[in-house]
Amino acid sequence: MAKEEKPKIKMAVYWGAACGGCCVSVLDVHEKLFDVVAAADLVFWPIALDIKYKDVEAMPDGDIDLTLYNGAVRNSENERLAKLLRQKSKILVAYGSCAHMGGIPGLANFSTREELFERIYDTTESTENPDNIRPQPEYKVPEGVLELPEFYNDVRTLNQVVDVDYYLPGCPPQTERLVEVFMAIVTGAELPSKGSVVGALDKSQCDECPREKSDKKLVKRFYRPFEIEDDGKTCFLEQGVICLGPATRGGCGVRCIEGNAPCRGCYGPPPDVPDPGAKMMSAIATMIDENDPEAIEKVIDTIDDPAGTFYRFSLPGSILRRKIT
Amino acid sequence: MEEEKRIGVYVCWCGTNIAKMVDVVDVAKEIGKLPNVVIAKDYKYMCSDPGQELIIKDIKEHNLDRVVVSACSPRIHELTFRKALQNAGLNPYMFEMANIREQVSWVHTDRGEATRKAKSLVAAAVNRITWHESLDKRTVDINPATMIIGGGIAGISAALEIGNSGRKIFLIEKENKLGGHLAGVDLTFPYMYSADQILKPLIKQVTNNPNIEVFLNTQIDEVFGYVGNFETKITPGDGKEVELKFGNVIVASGLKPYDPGGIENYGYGKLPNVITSLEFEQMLKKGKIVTKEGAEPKNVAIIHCVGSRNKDYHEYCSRICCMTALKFSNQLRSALPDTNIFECYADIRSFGKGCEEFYAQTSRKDIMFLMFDQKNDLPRIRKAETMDECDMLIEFNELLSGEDIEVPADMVVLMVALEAQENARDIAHAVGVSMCGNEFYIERHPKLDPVATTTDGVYVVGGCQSPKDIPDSISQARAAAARILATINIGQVEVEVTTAVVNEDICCGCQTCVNVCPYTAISFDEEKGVSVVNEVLCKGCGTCGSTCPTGAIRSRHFTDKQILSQIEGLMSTSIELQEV
Amino acid sequence: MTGIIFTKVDNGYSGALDYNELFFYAKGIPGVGPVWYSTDVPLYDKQAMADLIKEQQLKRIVVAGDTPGMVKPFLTGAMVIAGNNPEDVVLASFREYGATDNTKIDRAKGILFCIALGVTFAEAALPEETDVQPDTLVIGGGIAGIQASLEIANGNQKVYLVERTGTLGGHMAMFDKTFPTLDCAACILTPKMVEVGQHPNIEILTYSEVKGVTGEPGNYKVKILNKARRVDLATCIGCGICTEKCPAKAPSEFDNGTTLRKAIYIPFPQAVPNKYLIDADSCTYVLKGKCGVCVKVCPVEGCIDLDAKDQEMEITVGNIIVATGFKPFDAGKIERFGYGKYPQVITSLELERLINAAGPTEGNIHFRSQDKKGNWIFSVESGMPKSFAIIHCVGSRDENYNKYCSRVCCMYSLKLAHLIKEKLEDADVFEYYIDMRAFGKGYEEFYERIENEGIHIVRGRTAKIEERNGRLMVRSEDILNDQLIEQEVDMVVLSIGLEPREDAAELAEMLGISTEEEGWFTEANYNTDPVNTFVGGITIAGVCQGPKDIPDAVAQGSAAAARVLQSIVKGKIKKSIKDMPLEKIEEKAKQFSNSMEGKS
Amino acid sequence: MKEMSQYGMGTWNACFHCGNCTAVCSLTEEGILFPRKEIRALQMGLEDKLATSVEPWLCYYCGDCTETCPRDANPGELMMSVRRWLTAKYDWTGLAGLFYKSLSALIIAFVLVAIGIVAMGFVKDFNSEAVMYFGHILEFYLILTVFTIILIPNILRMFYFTVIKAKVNAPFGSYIAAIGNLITHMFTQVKTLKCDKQTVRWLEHFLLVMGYLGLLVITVFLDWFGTENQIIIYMGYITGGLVFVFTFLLMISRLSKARELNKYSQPTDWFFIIWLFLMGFTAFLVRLFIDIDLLNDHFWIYMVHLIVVSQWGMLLVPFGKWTHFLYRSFAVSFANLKKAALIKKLATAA
Amino acid sequence: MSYEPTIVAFLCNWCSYTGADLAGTSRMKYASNVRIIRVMCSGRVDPTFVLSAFKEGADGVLICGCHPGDCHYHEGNYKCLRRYHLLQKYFQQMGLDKDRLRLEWISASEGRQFAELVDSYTETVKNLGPCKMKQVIETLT
Repeated sequence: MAKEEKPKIKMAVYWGAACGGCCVSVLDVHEKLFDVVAAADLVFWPIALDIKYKDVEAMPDGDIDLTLYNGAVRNSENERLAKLLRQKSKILVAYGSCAHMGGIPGLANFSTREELFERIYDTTESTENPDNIRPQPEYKVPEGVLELPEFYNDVRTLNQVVDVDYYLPGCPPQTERLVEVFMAIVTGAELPSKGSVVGALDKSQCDECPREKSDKKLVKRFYRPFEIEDDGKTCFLEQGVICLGPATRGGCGVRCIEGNAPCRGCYGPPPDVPDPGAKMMSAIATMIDENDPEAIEKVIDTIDDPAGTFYRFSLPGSILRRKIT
Repeated sequence: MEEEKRIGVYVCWCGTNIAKMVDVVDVAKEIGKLPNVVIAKDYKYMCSDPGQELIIKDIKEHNLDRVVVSACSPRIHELTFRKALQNAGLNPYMFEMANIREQVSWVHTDRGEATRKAKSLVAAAVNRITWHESLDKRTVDINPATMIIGGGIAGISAALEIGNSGRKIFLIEKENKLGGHLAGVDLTFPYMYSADQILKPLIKQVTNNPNIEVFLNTQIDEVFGYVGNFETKITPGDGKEVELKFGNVIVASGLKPYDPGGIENYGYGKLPNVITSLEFEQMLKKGKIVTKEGAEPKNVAIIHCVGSRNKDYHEYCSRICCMTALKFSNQLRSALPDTNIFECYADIRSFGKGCEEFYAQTSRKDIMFLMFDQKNDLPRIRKAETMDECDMLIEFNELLSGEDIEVPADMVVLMVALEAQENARDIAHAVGVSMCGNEFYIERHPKLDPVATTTDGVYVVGGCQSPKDIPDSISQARAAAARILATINIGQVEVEVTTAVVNEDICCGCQTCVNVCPYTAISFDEEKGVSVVNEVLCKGCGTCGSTCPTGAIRSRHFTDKQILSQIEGLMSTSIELQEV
Repeated sequence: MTGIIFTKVDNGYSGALDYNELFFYAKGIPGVGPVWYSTDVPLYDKQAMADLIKEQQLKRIVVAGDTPGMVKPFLTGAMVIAGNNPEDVVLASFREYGATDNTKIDRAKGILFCIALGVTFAEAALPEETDVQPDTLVIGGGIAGIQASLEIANGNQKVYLVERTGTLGGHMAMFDKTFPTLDCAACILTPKMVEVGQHPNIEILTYSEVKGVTGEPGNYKVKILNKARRVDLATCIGCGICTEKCPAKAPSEFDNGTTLRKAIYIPFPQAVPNKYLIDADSCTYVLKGKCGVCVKVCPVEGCIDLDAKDQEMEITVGNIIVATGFKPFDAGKIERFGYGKYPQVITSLELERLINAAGPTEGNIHFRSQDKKGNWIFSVESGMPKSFAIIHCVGSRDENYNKYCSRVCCMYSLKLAHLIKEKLEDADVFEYYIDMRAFGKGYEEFYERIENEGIHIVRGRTAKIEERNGRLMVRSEDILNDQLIEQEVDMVVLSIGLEPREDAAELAEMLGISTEEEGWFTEANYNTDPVNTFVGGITIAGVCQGPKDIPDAVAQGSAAAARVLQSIVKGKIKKSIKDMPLEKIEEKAKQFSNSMEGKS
Repeated sequence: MKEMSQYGMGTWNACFHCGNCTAVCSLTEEGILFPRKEIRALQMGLEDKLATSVEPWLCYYCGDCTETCPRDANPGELMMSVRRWLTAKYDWTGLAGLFYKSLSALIIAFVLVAIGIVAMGFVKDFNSEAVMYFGHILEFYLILTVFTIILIPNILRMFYFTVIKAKVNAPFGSYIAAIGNLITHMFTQVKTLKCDKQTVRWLEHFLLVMGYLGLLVITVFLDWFGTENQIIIYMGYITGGLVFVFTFLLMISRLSKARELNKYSQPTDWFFIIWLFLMGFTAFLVRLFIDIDLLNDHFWIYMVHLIVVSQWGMLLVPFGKWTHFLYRSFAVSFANLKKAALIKKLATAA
Repeated sequence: MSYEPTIVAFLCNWCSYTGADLAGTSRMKYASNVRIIRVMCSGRVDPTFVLSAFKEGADGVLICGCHPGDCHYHEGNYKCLRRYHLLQKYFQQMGLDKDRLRLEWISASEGRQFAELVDSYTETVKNLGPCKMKQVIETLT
């Protein structure tokens, strides 16, 4: 098929506090990578290309057409790059759950930096650190000063640091969705309004979920997935298993549920929901089939870690953002 | 982008009630600086006619589209001001009230603090009203016909009450004749009127009334629709299906007697001369009180509370048995002047008009009242020996004397409890009323709304709601008739405007909301895969809105946005002002 | 042939009908054979009676009297022995249609005539219809009156609601919680009051009384006295400064005398209308001609007019609903209980106010004590009792006071016991009852619950209360445990019964409706017409017809409204049964009788 | 029940067992509950229970129970009727029952006695001295006979019914104590004082009893009509006067039915009072006539006195209400036995 | 140093808001720290509202509804109760003292109880000290 010749767009991919899965998801386009390369020049992608920060700094502002920023903002380097890329990019996309809502790294907001350091540099079973050495942003050595990015106390989402144009959720995002979005941009289709979530549906998971659902959502106790024998077809909630599907956008192709695991919420909240964890807590609590305070407590005690369960991917992006001390 | 919003804010002095504790002038001045606020004024009495006039004038002059009044409790004057807005041509829901009297000036003592709080409340109201939207009152046309389920005395009374005003009635009876239990009764307590003479003319009136259509041998399967517009299909005895359309439903399906066979102590079914109160009533009607052997009984024992007031059977009191039993004693005394009559009771509950007096009279008629322990120690009836000169003996511990006694009896009348009809659950399901544990229908409010149900347009009257005597049943039947006549008279019924609404583009069909609704207003549309709120049934409590995990349900006039911005307004101002 | 037997069984419902006159009238009714007094026939020997029936060839017997049903079973038996149909013993009950005294002898004759001809009185004595004025008057602003008013007003019809006191609410507003659900009375009542207050179709006339009624069914002219409130309803802003400054005090009616209120006052915070009023009997200005502090402090010019006079107004209505309620039994009448003598003997209504969070003691139970001026009131300053006796049936079920059962006391006593326990967990509560009348929906279950709450429920009427060791000794027999109990308690609660209001007879006279012996208004038919009267367009609802609990009173309020709405929807109203001339009834009865024969 | 209605006016069926009567009574105490239990026993026909109960005797008929009865069931009158029935029950001759139930039997007996006395007078030629001597002896023996043949056996029967048959198991010591309070109660009936507002009535009753006993002693043992001893003569006047004045007052109050207890009086009650009055009055007149020397001319007055005394002694004392005086006093003792038994029972139970 | 906490209160329209009005009409005095938001039913109180209040700087949140069994809408208050308990557990994990959130039943006649509740709860929150949530959120690094 002959393609209209269009100037290639400039594209960057960066990872902040991330696991790398998002970058892999970009690679997962497989043979479509050729289409991508045909349409775009990758001007920055630390995981794949040897382009230095200073090269980016040298670019004129707004030179990059599209930047996919994945990962949360955990340290000064993340923050610096987020700001830098914002400056250099026309469109900045928060790519993946971490950039979107904090993601799994965001769970660190249940702890302070000190607690994290203590765990990592002291109390882990395999650590020997009798001198209580901690990473320092600057360390003088005879050769000069060694620098390390500063590890922040909090994990932040991308939009808590810079202005974000679009959000492409998922842990990682579905590759097809990425391609769709990418194609929309390169073909110059009309883009959605700024701040939109792209590459996901407005409707929640349940809309796509193949499991049988009814209105009988009354729960006498909650189970973790391994505690019950899943019948493979009934709605998880009706079986007492907490599934964040109703408060999570569709678009992932119900991957977890197809694998008989309840949804954990990586695709983030549907429109108009500022805090999916709060909505889900509300819905889940309403399902408790008890009216007596003590009985209610008992049911709730079967939810091991509510904050971790309801905010697995969204703690930094939630209303309260982090634990306070 | 967002359209411009033009808010007018009015701060009331309420004489000195507010002004004494709140610097109303300052409040108005500060609030006037907020975005979207076009004017902010203070006035002595906002609720007074000149106060309302002021608002109306400003709306027109300044082209206001939203109004905030900061004065007393909205419970007192919200309606007043909404009307004023309406008069000025604004939608009444473009109004918000900040309560700075009941919740500020009357309860606080520091003027500075009170003023600060007042500001934050008004700021919150201004924030909130930014998100208000016009809501239109909705009405539903009422079909003037009424369906009544049950042709007993309650159903008949309701039918006549409405039918006599010239409105259509469909009276559905499952048996082959009207009259219900009253048709089997000889005399009524406490004045011993003839039940026949009461009932027959009423039935005649029903059958002669051209507005009342009676369907005998008919059951109700399913009723569709909502208040004002119900419909159902019935198949009367002749087998031809009929479709009925009606605006209201009265359920008067009555009760059925308890089967005492389940109480071993009483030997009903085994001892031939142990009979139920209904069987005895038949004897009275026929004028022949005889044992199975054909002789007039020398000793008759009447046992109260059979199946009532006992955890093993029904815990509730059946309300009419005491009086019926006393009536039986009187009838027996008349029919068989020399017979020994024993009333075995637990408490005599002769509470109605003329009833205690009836009890007093009865007790003077040489009738032996014996008390037993209904909750723990029921009497036991056994066949007597030949030497006992009676058919049966009833053993129990008599509580008033403390003696263990044996009461001779040739006939034992069991005052059986009244319980829900067998098809009570089906009817409940068909018309959408709830049942309590005893399968009696639940009224909307046990005190202030004893005949309406949580389903608008559906009423429950008479025994099906709990056991009752004739006058109480009739009062209830007429109470339901009143409600229906009122709605028919208006022809329309207003439905709640501040209802919940589902955004079908968002709703994912998880159905979490469906059961949350106490009014069954939410149903699941299988085809679209979304929940649907029936706005006629919705009462606007908003519980579904806070339950919906997808944010698809919006509680009109109490939306997330409105409340969240209200919170924001409340807090931002308070903090700013605290720093001052 | 039809025979008539007049019963003179003395039921205690003695009527002063002239039976002799009826006896002779009966003889003249067509188709009637022998007429007897019951004393003339063998009423204790069925066989002899049967023989007499056969001998006289009677096919039908009419038993006539006040409550002739009392002898019906005997006669039915005799009829069966004589080989006749048991259904042919029919009753001509004078009481059933209100012919209880000789002024209504024509009605009694009518009843006799109809029944003898096999026609029911109700169908023959069906009055003609006439046009009806659409407006309705409701007398009494308690829960029954409120309910009736709302029903009608919601049917888009105008209602005048006349209330004697300064606010709507009636007795229910005084209660704390309501049995058996324990929801608070104010929570459920005040919204209704507000609804009435704001209803465009309801005109509330508080502090007003009905002074005269003329006209006829469908078109009554009612004279209403608006007592001088001395505070202008239109301009009073309810600020309360007047009350603050008013120097005069009197016992609070709303708090049932448990505390004092000022001479200018609002009956209670949620009163409707929420406006002040001046009690002329305690106002210094009215009594002594000088004071006027309230006028000086009132922020609204001209709002208070201390010299205001009572005014009269006249309205025209088509229907009148009477919902005047009751008055509580005066516990002082029973000397043995020492009410009025021992300060800690209180009435149930007083306790109701004490327990109410908005009451004089903010919802806590305190002893009655004397304030500085010597008034006996309840205040938070005095101590709290630890043990209570609740005595049922005070003034009820008693030949010496009221014979009838007041229907609500058992349940409210159980409720009070529960509420005491709720307030004072360690309190000992003793209930003394005769029969526990827990008959309504959920009532028995409530009783069961209370029994399990550690409340001592004793079957035995308390006979006397005496002071002993500075406490109150309550003497009762515990019948079920064969004991005599001399229980010493700190406080005794008398569960007082309900009585007709003092002015019930006067009102009945004005409206032309009948009352029972005790003074309750009489309904048109005990069974089938519980809210109508013999006067067209006048219905009765709530406790004024006889004691009842809230749901029953509410149901009656609505039921009364039904008849009003029916007439308005139809545009026609039935005239009074009471005014039906005998000839007319006879004529109608003959017509019906003939048409029936024609059919059969 | 039907039988009982012959001993008094009963509406006891109306009783709905509220327990008011028992609780209002000032004489009830733990273990001694009446009159509701008596009503119940009666309603249910528990004759044995009634016959063995001592409680009816403990009632002094103050009338509180009847006055306050919510059902107008008249428990006070029931207690009175039960006492009459018990009197008949204790009486081995059966005459007491006959007289209660049949007014004509009573009148016939009265007439027979009167005829007997007149006949005796006739035999003695109406010689005043002979007749008076005979009268004196008669009185003496009458008392002796009535006591030994009728009253003592009857009291033993009462003891049998109320203590032995009722299986009262009292400790021995309490028997001795019981005798003590028997004496006090017999003369003072001090228990009445426990009744509310009964002081006046008790005083009346006490003076009457004192007058009656005094008159008895003075006429029978001190030979009032024969003596010259001025003290005895004056004492006689006083006691005689006491008797007829107070009986007269009693009669007036009965007629005016002022007090609750007097609302329902049986014929035997009237005989009792009238004869007591007559006895005092005629005795008074006889001595007066002796003192003013009129007796010989008006000897009939003595005859009348003798007839009255004989009827009193032969009929009213052994078979009439007089016995209440005796039974009641014993009842107090027996009741104490019961109480002692109860305490013992409770003690052993504990 | 004394600080004045800010408390956001959510009151149901039928019982608690009326009860608060009654406290007003009865001129009962209570701490001015409370700011009332009216909802139709305590069942309308979304956890989002509660969290937002803290985000906006509230030091405590009070929810009041009808007593159990008295709910104008039958069971809304039970729904609220269930959410309250779950929120409490969440709060503990978020380092918020459980006393920062309080649920109480106030009937329409309990004006006095409402006033007392406000006073005692204000005292409780005062003792907890200022809630750092807003500050923390605004200064995340």
